[in-house]
Amino acid sequence: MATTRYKADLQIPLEELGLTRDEVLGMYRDMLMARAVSERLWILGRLGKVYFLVSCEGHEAAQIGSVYAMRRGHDIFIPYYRDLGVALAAGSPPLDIFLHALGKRADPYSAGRQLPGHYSRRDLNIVSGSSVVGTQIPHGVGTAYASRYRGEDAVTIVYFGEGATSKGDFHEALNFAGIHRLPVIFFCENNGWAISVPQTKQMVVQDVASKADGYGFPGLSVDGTDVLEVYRVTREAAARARQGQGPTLIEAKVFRFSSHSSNDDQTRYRTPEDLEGERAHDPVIRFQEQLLNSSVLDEVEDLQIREEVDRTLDEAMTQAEASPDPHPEDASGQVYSEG
Amino acid sequence: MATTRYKADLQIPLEELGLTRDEVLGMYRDMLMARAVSERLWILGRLGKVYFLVSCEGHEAAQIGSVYAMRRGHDIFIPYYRDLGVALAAGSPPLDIFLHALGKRADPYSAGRQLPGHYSRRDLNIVSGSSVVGTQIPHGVGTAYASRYRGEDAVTIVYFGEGATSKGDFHEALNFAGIHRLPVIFFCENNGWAISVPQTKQMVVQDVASKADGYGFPGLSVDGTDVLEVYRVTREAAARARQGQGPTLIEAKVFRFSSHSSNDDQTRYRTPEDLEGERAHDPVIRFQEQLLNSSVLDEVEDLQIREEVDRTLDEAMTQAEASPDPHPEDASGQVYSEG
Amino acid sequence: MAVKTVLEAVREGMAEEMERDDRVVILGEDVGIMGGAFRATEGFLARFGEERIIDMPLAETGIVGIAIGMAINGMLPIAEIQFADFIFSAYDQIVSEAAKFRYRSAGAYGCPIVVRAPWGAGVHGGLYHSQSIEVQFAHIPGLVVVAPSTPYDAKGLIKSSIRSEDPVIFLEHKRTYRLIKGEVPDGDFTVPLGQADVKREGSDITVVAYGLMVHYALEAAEVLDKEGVGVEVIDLRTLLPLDKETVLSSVKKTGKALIVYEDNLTLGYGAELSAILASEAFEYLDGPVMRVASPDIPSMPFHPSMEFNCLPNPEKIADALRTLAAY
Amino acid sequence: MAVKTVLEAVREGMAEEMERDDRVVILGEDVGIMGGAFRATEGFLARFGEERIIDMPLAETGIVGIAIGMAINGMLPIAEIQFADFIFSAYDQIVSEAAKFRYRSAGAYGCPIVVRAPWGAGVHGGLYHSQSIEVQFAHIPGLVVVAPSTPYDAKGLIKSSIRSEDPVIFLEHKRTYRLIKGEVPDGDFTVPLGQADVKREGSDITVVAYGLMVHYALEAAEVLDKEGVGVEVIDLRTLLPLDKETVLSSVKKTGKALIVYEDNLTLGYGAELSAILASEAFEYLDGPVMRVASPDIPSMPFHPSMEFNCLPNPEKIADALRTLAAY
Ligand SMILES: Cc1ncc(C[n+]2csc(CCOP(=O)(O)OP(=O)(O)O)c2C)c(N)n1
Ligand SMILES: Cc1ncc(C[n+]2csc(CCOP(=O)(O)OP(=O)(O)O)c2C)c(N)n1
Ligand SMILES: [Mg+2]
Ligand SMILES: [Mg+2]
Repeated sequence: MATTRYKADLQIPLEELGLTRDEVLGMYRDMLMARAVSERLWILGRLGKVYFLVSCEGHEAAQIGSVYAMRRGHDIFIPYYRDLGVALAAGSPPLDIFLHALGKRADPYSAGRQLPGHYSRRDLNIVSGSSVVGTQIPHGVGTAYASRYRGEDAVTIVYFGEGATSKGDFHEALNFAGIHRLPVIFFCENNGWAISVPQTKQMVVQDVASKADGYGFPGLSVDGTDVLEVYRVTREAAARARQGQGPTLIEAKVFRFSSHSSNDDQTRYRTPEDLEGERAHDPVIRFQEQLLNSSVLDEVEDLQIREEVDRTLDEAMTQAEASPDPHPEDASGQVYSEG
Repeated sequence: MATTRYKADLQIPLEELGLTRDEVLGMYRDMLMARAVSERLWILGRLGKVYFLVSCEGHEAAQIGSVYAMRRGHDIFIPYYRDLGVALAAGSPPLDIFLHALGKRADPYSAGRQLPGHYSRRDLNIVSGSSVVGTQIPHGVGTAYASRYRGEDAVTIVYFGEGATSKGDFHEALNFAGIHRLPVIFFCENNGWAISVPQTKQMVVQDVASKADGYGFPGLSVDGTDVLEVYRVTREAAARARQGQGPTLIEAKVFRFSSHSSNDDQTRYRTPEDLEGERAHDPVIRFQEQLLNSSVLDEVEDLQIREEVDRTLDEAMTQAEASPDPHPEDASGQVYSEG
Repeated sequence: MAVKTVLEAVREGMAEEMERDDRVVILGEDVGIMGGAFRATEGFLARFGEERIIDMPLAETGIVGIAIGMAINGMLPIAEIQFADFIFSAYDQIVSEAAKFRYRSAGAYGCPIVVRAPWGAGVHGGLYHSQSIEVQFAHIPGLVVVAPSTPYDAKGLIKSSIRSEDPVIFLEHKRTYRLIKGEVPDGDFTVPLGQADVKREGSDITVVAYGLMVHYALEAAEVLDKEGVGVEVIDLRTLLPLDKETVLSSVKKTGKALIVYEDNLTLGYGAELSAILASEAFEYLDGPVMRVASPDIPSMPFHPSMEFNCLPNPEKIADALRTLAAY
Repeated sequence: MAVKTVLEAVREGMAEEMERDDRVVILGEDVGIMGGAFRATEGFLARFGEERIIDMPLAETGIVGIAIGMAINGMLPIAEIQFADFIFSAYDQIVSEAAKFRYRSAGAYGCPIVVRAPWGAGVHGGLYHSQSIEVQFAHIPGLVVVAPSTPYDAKGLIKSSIRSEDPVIFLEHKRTYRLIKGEVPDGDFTVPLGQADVKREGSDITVVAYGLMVHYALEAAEVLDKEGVGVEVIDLRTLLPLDKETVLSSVKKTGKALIVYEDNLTLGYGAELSAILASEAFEYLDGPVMRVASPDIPSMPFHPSMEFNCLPNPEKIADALRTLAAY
């Protein structure tokens, strides 16, 4: 914390951003929380208690900044497997995530049926997803259609990685959304990798944002490690959507700090320099420095927040671990609406 | 023929185009032939002899100009159902088309198995297609990969309508072709309609050509009623491809003179003015005038060519109609390589 | 009551549901001004407006995927696939998404879409306008698969399908669209999902069929009747969930079963029926469980001489019935 | 001869074919530097180069569609689908295109692709990393569907598949990858497509299985052996075309049949086997044709307690065998 890397951010223009200090600190706490939940999942993974995990480390600013730009409880969130931070910020507490990661009976997302990383809470407008990359993108177009059809001003935000932009689902969804100017935000978390496949083998263009051109609506690239910038851009897109001005494709350039998942080892395909280099772009540290440097936060408060996060997670983990496993016969049921 | 509408075309710069007079007259003959075959198919349709047809009327310049720009017998043609003119120009004589339209045993495309409009001759590098819109586009990427892999300089040209550009197959194919800079031409015959769905409900962009931007290679719009312009643009794309400079998306703006197919009635969804207006863009008349005005052709020769076309078709039709139907048991066989 | 075609019945059923519930919308290629390739939505655009009758870009993954999104946000979309043969590019959305939403969210999210698809052969449609696609869906728990054969059932079942909270694949046999006519009540009535219908009673042999084949089976049953053999014809109507009881109790009565379907034989729908009978009615069987189906070729060839050679017909069914009767 | 795993056998078979014939290339997600999600192509990039080991964008329609294009232009591509569960977005290309090329062109164009897909449950993969996908392909004439259970068969069959002029869906059970070891000759040998293998002889009951279930069936057979019941275990190896003769002659000998598969019961692969037996071996059957399969739920739930409750296992198989033996 000795050097201040982000001088340009010295002042946080709360008013201009339309954010209160509490909200900004909420973002910070959620980023810390997302990071800490991820870290604890790795530990549970190594202990053999969690079979599988996909971490959000490096993506926190993109995930949490974008959620804060939406009207939580009103707008619709369609996350993908990496969106632990989206789930948290949209209102799903860490306990949910632990219950889910442990496959517990009380897992509110899927009752232990889905592989960890599949966030879903109907009461929070977080939509259930599959593990199939890209299939959720047309869903977001449909939910947006339905909101507008009923005359509601809810906006849908649907998340995916840059790998998902190669799929036909992406193309078909964006095409329709553009034609009908639907209230939907396509939010791409571009970390440059689809497991081991680098962006250069995934697409020719430099910016995923430029793909919006073919669909007739704006595409914006944003530094996905800058939570306030992500917030600003997403809020504008949401406002446009709410005013009937149609979709936006937002590309948040982020870094994938960990391997793709707990089954992967990225040192097999990434150079040590590459891996080392990206640590300089830690969105959590960046925001911390920004908050401290701009005096929105002081070091004592910072510590308090961190301790609170830790306490919350200690409790949540204990509670989750003590929670009962599914019964074998829980495998049946909920195949159809009746029975 | 009294008024000359295309004054700008008064001279045909044969040398600049790299075309001989014979080739230009070949194009003209093939355009007349394509039109005349279509017209006869409609007659056979009304007589109940042909169950189904998709006509190429209005698309002739795009189809035939593009084929002449390729090295026939060497390059690879992947047509779609509207490409009667592509099949003809690529070397499949009218007899083939009649045999196919009548579902005869001797149908060289499919032995009476496919619905009319499915051109395929392996000896001419015309690749068999399905009726599923868009699926052929990735095939063209694969054939191009194979040609380059073997160090051959064959170029693939794959055809489709503007409706097909909405499909995931289009997106996935162009994306890969761009990444690998493959020797393939994506040739879109944009007639503004996908059955009854107008372009405005199919996409936001004005030009299909602009969709190439997202894939990192050139997209060109060309007046698809101008056979020589189509020829020129396609030849340049083929040259680029052969030199390792990668794919091109060509959009030929054309008109669909007839209903989508023999099962359709476009007066249900198009205005009389619209239908009337497009007749002014007849590519066959346009080329005829151009040839006459530039004195590449005189009226006597023109008549000779037309008579020759008629004679050829009279013969082909008679021969095709006399050709035996498939046997019931021809339905089996050729499911697997053995048997 | 008026006599209507299957097509009219489907159209009427949809129109009534759209009047009744504005959550119902229709999306598909050419469903608007053109009224659909088969005219199932004729007049709907003028009646219900562009917001509810949506002409879609040519993209089946999108059509179904967007319908799914609508459904999970409170609407009751009907996605029309222009020909069943083109449903396969939407297969992932149907199987990975629609079918699994409820189960994977432990009941939180349902996915009440209806996917309508005109299927079947006998119209010289060639390889890609003739296919039977039912097993690819009837194998998938979470889906409901419906295949009516009569105008009455078509109207009653499309209404039940639209009202259902589960994803329904609604298969309309295109050869029956205008060919099959029958009495259909005006106004509201439903036929429950998941119930087979005994279309003809008989004591010697049970024939199980659906779609066009029901009519061929009934024709064959008439012929056999004259030969002194009593044939019971069961119209499954819903293929998933299967009404096993109706089939089992009929076969337990007759002791003999013939299953007729126009899909290719191997792993066609009749395979499951045979399997159920071979395991659950084994002691009642007085003869082999027979199947009449199309041969194992990739799809129907275009030329009628070949097509009709492949399709089951009343003669082939009657022959199989004679074999069973003589057993 | 050395002892190898199923995974090593597949890898070795592919490597040998790539050495033998430079028309063979591999395309898929992460097949390059990473060597594939399961390491089936480990070391291949260095050995065969970027032109032959192609890391694909995340797009299964494209992967299979482009492989088809390569195949019709003289290559022998192997398309790797990272998990079988993700094959459905390529379903249209496989079923509408690969399977129908030869038939629709009356033999002019073949489509010699191999689509490899790791399938099956038992690895806590949850809904989308556990599925059985065989029937969706085994129903389609024009395709060859292969599902080996042992390292020997895996190597011999992958080689035959690559050399085949027909499109092959090659299903590798991911639970067997490292679990199942066995003797595999170094160097060239093939196992013919379309031939089942009697993995164990017995005279009282026939069990038909494939993939992981073969091993469970063999375990159950050992148990029954101790109880005095002779169980014959047939490993189908190829699901389409089916080796009907081997199955029929075994069941004609034993008079009793149990079919085991881990897919959900309804319209699973065993349905067709039951149907064939119920029609073609009816007179030889001394008991009902039984099936042990997973329940009709959309896919395997994640938590092991639920997953293991759903999957067939040696105990469930032994129980069914006892029922049949007592019949
Ligand atoms: C259709 C499909 N194909 C393949 C996979 C296997 N897979 C899971 S994640 C992934 C990479 C996704 O990359 P990206 O979209 O960039 O998201 P990221 O993981 O980088 O956040 C792949 C190939 C899948 N889940 N679904
Ligand atoms: C995947 C698929 N969906 C729907 C259809 C039905 N269909 C046949 S042609 C057509 C319109 C195609 O329009 P376009 O691509 O513009 O080509 P055009 O006929 O105008 O030349 C449609 C919807 C089909 N054949 N395939
Ligand atoms: Mg990524
Ligand atoms: Mg068009």
